[in-house]
Amino acid sequence: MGELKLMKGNEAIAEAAIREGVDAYFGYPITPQSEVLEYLMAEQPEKRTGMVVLQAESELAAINMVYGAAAVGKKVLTTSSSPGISLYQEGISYIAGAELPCVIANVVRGGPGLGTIQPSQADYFQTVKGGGHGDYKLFTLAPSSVQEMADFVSLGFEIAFKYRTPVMILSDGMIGQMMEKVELKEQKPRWTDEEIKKMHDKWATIGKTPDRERNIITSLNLDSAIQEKHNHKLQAKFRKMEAEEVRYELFNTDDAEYLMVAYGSSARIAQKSIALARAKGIKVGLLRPITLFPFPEKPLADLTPQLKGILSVELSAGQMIEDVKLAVQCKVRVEHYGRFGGMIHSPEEVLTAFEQTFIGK
Amino acid sequence: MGELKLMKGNEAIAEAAIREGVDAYFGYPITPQSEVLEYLMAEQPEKRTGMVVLQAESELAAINMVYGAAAVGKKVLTTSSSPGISLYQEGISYIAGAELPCVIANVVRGGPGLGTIQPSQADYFQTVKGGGHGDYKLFTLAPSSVQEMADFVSLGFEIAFKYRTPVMILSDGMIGQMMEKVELKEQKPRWTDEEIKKMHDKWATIGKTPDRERNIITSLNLDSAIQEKHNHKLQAKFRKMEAEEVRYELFNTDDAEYLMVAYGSSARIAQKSIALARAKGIKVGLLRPITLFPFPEKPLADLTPQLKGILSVELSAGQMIEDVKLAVQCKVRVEHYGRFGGMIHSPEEVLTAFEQTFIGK
Amino acid sequence: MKLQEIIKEENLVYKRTPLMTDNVLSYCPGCGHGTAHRIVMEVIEEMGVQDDTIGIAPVGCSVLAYDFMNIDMVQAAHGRAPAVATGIKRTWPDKFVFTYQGDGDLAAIGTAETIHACNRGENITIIFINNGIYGMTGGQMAPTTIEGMKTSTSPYGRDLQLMGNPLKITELVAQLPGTYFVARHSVHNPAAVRKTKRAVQKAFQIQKERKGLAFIEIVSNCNSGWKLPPVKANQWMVENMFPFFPPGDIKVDGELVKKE
Amino acid sequence: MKLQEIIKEENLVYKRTPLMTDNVLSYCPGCGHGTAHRIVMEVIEEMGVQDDTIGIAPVGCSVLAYDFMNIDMVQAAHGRAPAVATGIKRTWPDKFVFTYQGDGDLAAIGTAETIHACNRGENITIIFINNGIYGMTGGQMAPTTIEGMKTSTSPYGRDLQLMGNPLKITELVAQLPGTYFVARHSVHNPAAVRKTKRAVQKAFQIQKERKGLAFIEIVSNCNSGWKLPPVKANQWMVENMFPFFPPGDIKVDGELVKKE
Amino acid sequence: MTEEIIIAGFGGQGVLSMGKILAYSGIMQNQEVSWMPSYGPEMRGGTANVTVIVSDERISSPILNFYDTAIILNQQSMDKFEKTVKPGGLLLYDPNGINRHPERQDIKIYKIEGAKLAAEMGNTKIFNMIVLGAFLKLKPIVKFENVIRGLKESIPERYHKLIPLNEAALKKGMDNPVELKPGKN
Amino acid sequence: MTEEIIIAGFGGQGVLSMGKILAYSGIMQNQEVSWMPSYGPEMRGGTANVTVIVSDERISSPILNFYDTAIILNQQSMDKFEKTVKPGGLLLYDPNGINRHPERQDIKIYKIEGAKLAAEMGNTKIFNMIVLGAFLKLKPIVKFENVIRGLKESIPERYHKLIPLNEAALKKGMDNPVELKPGKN
Amino acid sequence: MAKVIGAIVVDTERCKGCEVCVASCPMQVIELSKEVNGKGYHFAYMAQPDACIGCANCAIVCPDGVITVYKVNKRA
Amino acid sequence: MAKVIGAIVVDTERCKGCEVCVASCPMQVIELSKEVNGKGYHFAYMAQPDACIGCANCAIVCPDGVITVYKVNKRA
Ligand SMILES: Cc1ncc(C[n+]2csc(CCOP(=O)(O)OP(=O)(O)O)c2C)c(N)n1
Ligand SMILES: Cc1ncc(C[n+]2csc(CCOP(=O)(O)OP(=O)(O)O)c2C)c(N)n1
Ligand code: SF4
Ligand code: SF4
Ligand code: SF4
Ligand code: SF4
Repeated sequence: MGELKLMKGNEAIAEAAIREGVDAYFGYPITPQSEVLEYLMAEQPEKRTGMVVLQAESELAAINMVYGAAAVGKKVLTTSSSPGISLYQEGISYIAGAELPCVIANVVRGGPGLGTIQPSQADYFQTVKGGGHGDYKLFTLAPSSVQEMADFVSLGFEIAFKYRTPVMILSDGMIGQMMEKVELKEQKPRWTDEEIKKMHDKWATIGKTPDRERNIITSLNLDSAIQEKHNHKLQAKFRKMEAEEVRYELFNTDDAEYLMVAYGSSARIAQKSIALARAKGIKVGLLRPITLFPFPEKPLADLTPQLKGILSVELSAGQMIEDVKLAVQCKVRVEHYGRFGGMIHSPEEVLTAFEQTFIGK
Repeated sequence: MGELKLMKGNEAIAEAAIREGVDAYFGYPITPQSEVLEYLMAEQPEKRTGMVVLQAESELAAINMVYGAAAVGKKVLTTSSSPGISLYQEGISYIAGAELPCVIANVVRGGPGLGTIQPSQADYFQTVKGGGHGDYKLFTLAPSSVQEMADFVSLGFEIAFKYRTPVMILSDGMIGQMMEKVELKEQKPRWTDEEIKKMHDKWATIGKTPDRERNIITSLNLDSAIQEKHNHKLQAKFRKMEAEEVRYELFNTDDAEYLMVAYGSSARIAQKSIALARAKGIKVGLLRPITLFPFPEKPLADLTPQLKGILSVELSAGQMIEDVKLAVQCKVRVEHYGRFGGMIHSPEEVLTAFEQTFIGK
Repeated sequence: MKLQEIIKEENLVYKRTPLMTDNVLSYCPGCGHGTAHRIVMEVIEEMGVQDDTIGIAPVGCSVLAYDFMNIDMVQAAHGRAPAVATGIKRTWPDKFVFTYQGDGDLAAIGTAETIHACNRGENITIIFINNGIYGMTGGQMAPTTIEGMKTSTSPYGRDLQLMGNPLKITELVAQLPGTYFVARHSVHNPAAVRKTKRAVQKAFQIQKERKGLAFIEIVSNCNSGWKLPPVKANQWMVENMFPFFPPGDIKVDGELVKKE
Repeated sequence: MKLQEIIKEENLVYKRTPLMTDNVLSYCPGCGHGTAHRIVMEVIEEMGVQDDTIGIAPVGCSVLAYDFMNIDMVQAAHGRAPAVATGIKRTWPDKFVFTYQGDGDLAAIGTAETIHACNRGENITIIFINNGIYGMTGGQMAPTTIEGMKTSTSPYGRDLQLMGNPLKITELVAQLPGTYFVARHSVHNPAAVRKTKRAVQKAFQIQKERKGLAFIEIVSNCNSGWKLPPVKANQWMVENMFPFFPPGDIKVDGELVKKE
Repeated sequence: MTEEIIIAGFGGQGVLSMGKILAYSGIMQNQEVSWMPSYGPEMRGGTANVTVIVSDERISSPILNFYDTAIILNQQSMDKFEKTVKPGGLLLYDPNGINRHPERQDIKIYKIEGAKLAAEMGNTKIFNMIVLGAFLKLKPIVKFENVIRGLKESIPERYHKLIPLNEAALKKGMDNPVELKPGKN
Repeated sequence: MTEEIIIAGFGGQGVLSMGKILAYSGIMQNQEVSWMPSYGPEMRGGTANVTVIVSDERISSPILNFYDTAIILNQQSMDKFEKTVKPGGLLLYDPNGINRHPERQDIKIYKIEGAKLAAEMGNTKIFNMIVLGAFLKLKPIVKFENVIRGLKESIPERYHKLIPLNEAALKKGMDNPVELKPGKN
Repeated sequence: MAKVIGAIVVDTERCKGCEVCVASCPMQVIELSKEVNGKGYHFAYMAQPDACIGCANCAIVCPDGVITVYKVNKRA
Repeated sequence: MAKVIGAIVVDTERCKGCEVCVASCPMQVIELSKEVNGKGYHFAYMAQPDACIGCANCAIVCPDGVITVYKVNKRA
């Protein structure tokens, strides 16, 4: 068993990044995620592993530094929160278009605009439908514990490099700010320049040696026919993710007559609601999507025959519910419940909403 | 009848803006919409109506200039294209959060990233699901002719001020670059400062006079309870738009057994496909959403009983299809067809795709 | 003479301007933001232009400036206040428009908007609070954090090699043809407050006369971020920040002040 | 002497460097971008560092620089090349990294990234092509468009009152402690080309010696945007742009060059 | 009546403005029109083409794969657009710079020596008006007077003195289209 | 075993670190823990609170409306959290600065004179350890030795010399909780 | 001979006890009170009321603007 | 006495006829051809081949890099 620590979600991302052998972090402070950069700076990762950590002058600079480091085959991480992530959108579209691997975490706060700094899940649409322009999909992992904040750094890079794609860790102020026990992995060595050359010389712009053609990182194709082809290639990747990378978790679904669907912080709360419901004899289960794109459509569809109703529980005015509806194809009634704008529903509130919606009191 | 002109869609927006009595335009060049700024500069609107036209140093500056001018009750317009619109996202979220009226046009090009400069409809998700952070909806008008490019400037401002909301005109390179006959409205006078004071003194930050409390334009509420309330207010507005502002057009639907759903440039192409199909005796009609948010859910649902299949025709890998599916609630099969990445499907291609999908050849 | 005899309306010599609201300032004890707010409001009151003034609050500790300044105010996205001000001033040229911004806001994320508004010579006033740190978010390094200074993101002191140089944005904007008056002051003692006020008066006068952009930097403490008691923080500021950010006029009447 | 006798391998004195690909340049006839490309590639060839050099192409006419420069290249979002370069250089410090940017890219939308990369003193080389216009998008006004100059968005000439002042970004970055060498040159005649090449050589040498950032502005024509034939465009440039953008060294060895 | 036309050639040949004048002429006689150019950097020194539709009814797609008429002014465009003429349609081309003449048997093919005639008239800029004239002779979809009115609308006031010259060019074009019989060219 | 605790007071009272030590103690004996603070600018000079859960099982919601134990250190928190203690639960508070004492009849109420005792011990910083000691006396959910181990984990090495003092404070706290009988305070 | 006599009034509930006024008073008039106000701050007060010359230095540096200043010109 | 003799080879298909070389040649060697190349450009050629001194001025200013220069040092 690895080292056990009590850590904030934000700190866990930072420590996990060092141990994952991440090469670079670029970011700009914003609540509720500034601890990532602060932790990294305090740890002096340039001494621990040689990792580069730089506070950028803005989110625009940060995401484009990420683009640069990713273009040269490095493992690069950035984190921000909602308004900052909006500023990342052009960059994310470029990274997706140019097929670069990187991991981005959004520690979501309430919006729109400057909003509040309290937890929220209102950036679901922005994340999974495409906050940037053009046809792309953002592979999205939704941690619901500090342990997953740490674990998804490694998983994120695995997927990012497997598909040469940006990966989003969609968290929120609750997961970022809470402390839990976290088991940390052993330190992985950072890739050496030679290893990077071996693995990524086919595409990374690490210097054109005589034995190969020059590499070009770009998302531009003035010829639309080529751009369409490129888009088809991207779409094929997204279909592959849908086929192979869906991740989710089930709780109490075996005998469930009702289902809650909730991710991240909301899944934690819903789980408690389910315990309260079960105590009352109500047979309700939980499906927790771990990947938001690709969304666990099939597992959800598979559960529908046994269900009388589904409650999509989100800290938003109702966003994921659309994907839930699309997945269950009208075979069961789907409703939404959630507080938003930085408010957090309690397990009791969720239960009450559930009962009012489906049991009728 | 107003003055008839042959104009590009981009020019039509610009000329319509002058005639609408728009107070200010801020923008940054980007193909395929730079003609808007160019036309305005050539027309010297500061002389024609006193309209302010400024080439900003960037899209970030432009959208925030818009925010400023909107905050003081002025009619303000901006236009850009996909990468630039991604850079607008933080600003749009602020404008929505602070409840400011303005009109934004996106003359979409193929993405993701730098992409191509050819027409595309791949920014549908970004526009209607929320490219920025937080729970907000962007009222979206989809012109399918140069005439509508002009008309939607006025309609856009009407809605923008009615709801104090940003309005998006979601166009593309085809509508922006093509010339058609356009009937221009009479010149409206710009609002005088006194008129603005009369109409908007309740909220606009035009100087705190002794007879009222100071006005504040902000999207910040550090207290989440207040922020949630504010979000409820916004949601109520969006629900009202859904109830009252849906716009769409039907072609050949009376006897239709099949339906194409297409907006903007794609609707023009689909209409031709339908003519070709009708010539072959196939009973297919077209529903053209004019508002994308609010999406014409009910009209679509109302049509479903008579239908055997729906083809969502979009210049994208398939985005609006999700809203079509949600609207028809599994009562009829819905499929997607579209070229993308800057490629444009021909009427014949659409017809072939339709036949292959639903007729089976 | 008894206190009651002195404390009478007719003997009043100083009182908080009514252009400051009654809301308790959200700033930490001893933070210069409050003083800077008051100076700006006093100038506006004295000029009698409160009905014609629109302020722009930034993102930063002073994001809530609109809770304290009793005038119409707009809260701008982080760094974009000069663009917001441009949007307002260009469409209501006869209003007084000022931005009030911190160093992170103005000199990091907002660099482009700052430089270009200054270069265009927008006829606005920029009040720039340089406290060498990001106060609002908990004390991270700012573009103006001086060498060796400890912050939560430079916990061992700013290392120029790793983190780059501090930025003298004020000297930079003074180089631009669009700025008409550029000065640096502070609010840590009465003399400094008086000088700052004169500068702010001048700045608004310039705006009135449509001469161009006036830019006032106010070097201030962030005692919470610096982890010093307020009075010590002011001392530290004088000893450590002033050598790098020397107070005084930098550009007057559109001309750079010659350094001898 | 017959031509055939002269045109022989052993008599070769000048030939396009193999670091330029065989692709036909997408630039308009007479556009300086091609010459500037070639100079950079010649320097890299002569230093023998093609295997260790990564170039960043901007958004602008030279967006396709990667089609012409036979080295590994990254195409950056509009204005963000210095940030992209920072991401690369910080993680591969022993590579040569340069950006190649137009005036819209570097001095308008990219102002913040330019200023901060320069201020941090990233050990990179910035090649800045100042043609006073946005070429790629069809000739709109740039931050460097001089007073009175006509562009598609200043069709009656740049009006400083309405549109703001042209920006001397090069003089500005020279003020920053992070820049080590800053110079302005051109490529309109053989002497200018030779000077520019020497400056580019120096810039890469500085990068090799890890002394800081080198910034070379190349004033160039955009004959299409200016609507002049190439040779006339170069003349116009000398007569009209040079007075405002005078060629020469601006900062050498980290010290501003004194103007007499 | 609906006439769907592609006009294709080099950037400098006045392709776009020819289309614009045609479209404006349609407006002058109360028809619906659309004008859809190719755009973007590929225009820089490269080819230019524009799809013009003139119709009595509301126009659906402004982008087409097949045309009633193709007006072709360089070889590249010939290669690209000969095949897009609808059976029974019209292909009009200027043989100057064409090295592979059209071969289709199921369409009408005419040539107009626009470049040559323009040179003869001493002004290469009116080339496009000669070609337009030839087209209008073959398909008089708009009245001559409306073309002149369209011309006036589409060019700035300060160039109106050139209208007589353009009128002459149109007429020159109307007099000179030459039909090519299948198999004989 | 699952214990759900809210600790609430002023920013400077060591609320967050008390919670952290408690959580670490749970980890030391292989339990699941969660620690969820209020955060943001309202902390600046204002109140601070933290929800700590220690459990043998995986913890679901780290945010709760009702608690097994409320540890309350100022009046605002009393107003806010007294009502959130589950029936039969525990309310522990420091009476210093409290002007309205708890009134519930259905819970156990104890007070601990943390501030006073800390002053007596000559170090106001150990205030929170005294309160923690009192809590652990009332609910020994973690073993004393694990609290000490938790303490070691949660404070930097250079402060380890202070552990004996903290240990003493914990013990002082354990000796001093005073039960309040309903109706008598 | 004219003797200036001044006095200040501190809005004690709004005072945050930052001591900036204390450091700025040329006559050492002001000290922080031993008691705290409702927010727990030791507020400023005139410890040496007689010494006050009504110069308003304290008031203009007070970040929270809680000091009001009065002054009488007393002719001997 | 040494006489320098030079010559240039223009890649006529790549030449865009911009005339920058023409303006840069100290010996007025170069002119634009009457014919056009495949792209329709009047390309550069040595109109006065004897005058060329092989200084490479033309080549280094040519934006398209289409000129190759040769030079012989002929000893009398
Ligand atoms: C786009 C965006 N990025 C980051 C933030 C987070 N943020 C809030 S305030 C601030 C910095 C404030 O520092 P400064 O401008 O120096 O003002 P101070 O608080 O010191 O007065 C930051 C980074 C934000 N709200 N929005
Ligand atoms: C975010 C964004 N905004 C705008 C554009 C459109 N755009 C492309 S190139 C360009 C300006 C190019 O001008 P410059 O940098 O001067 O280079 P030049 O073409 O003159 O060489 C602009 C505005 C874009 N691609 N992306
Ligand atoms: S448009 Fe201007 S900058 Fe671009 S290639 Fe042509 S001449 Fe060069
Ligand atoms: S300066 Fe103001 S807030 Fe500070 S101690 Fe004095 S009176 Fe109180
Ligand atoms: S008015 Fe002057 S003398 Fe009186 S307390 Fe204030 S600073 Fe001291
Ligand atoms: S090499 Fe020199 S002399 Fe010869 S053609 Fe070129 S420029 Fe003229």
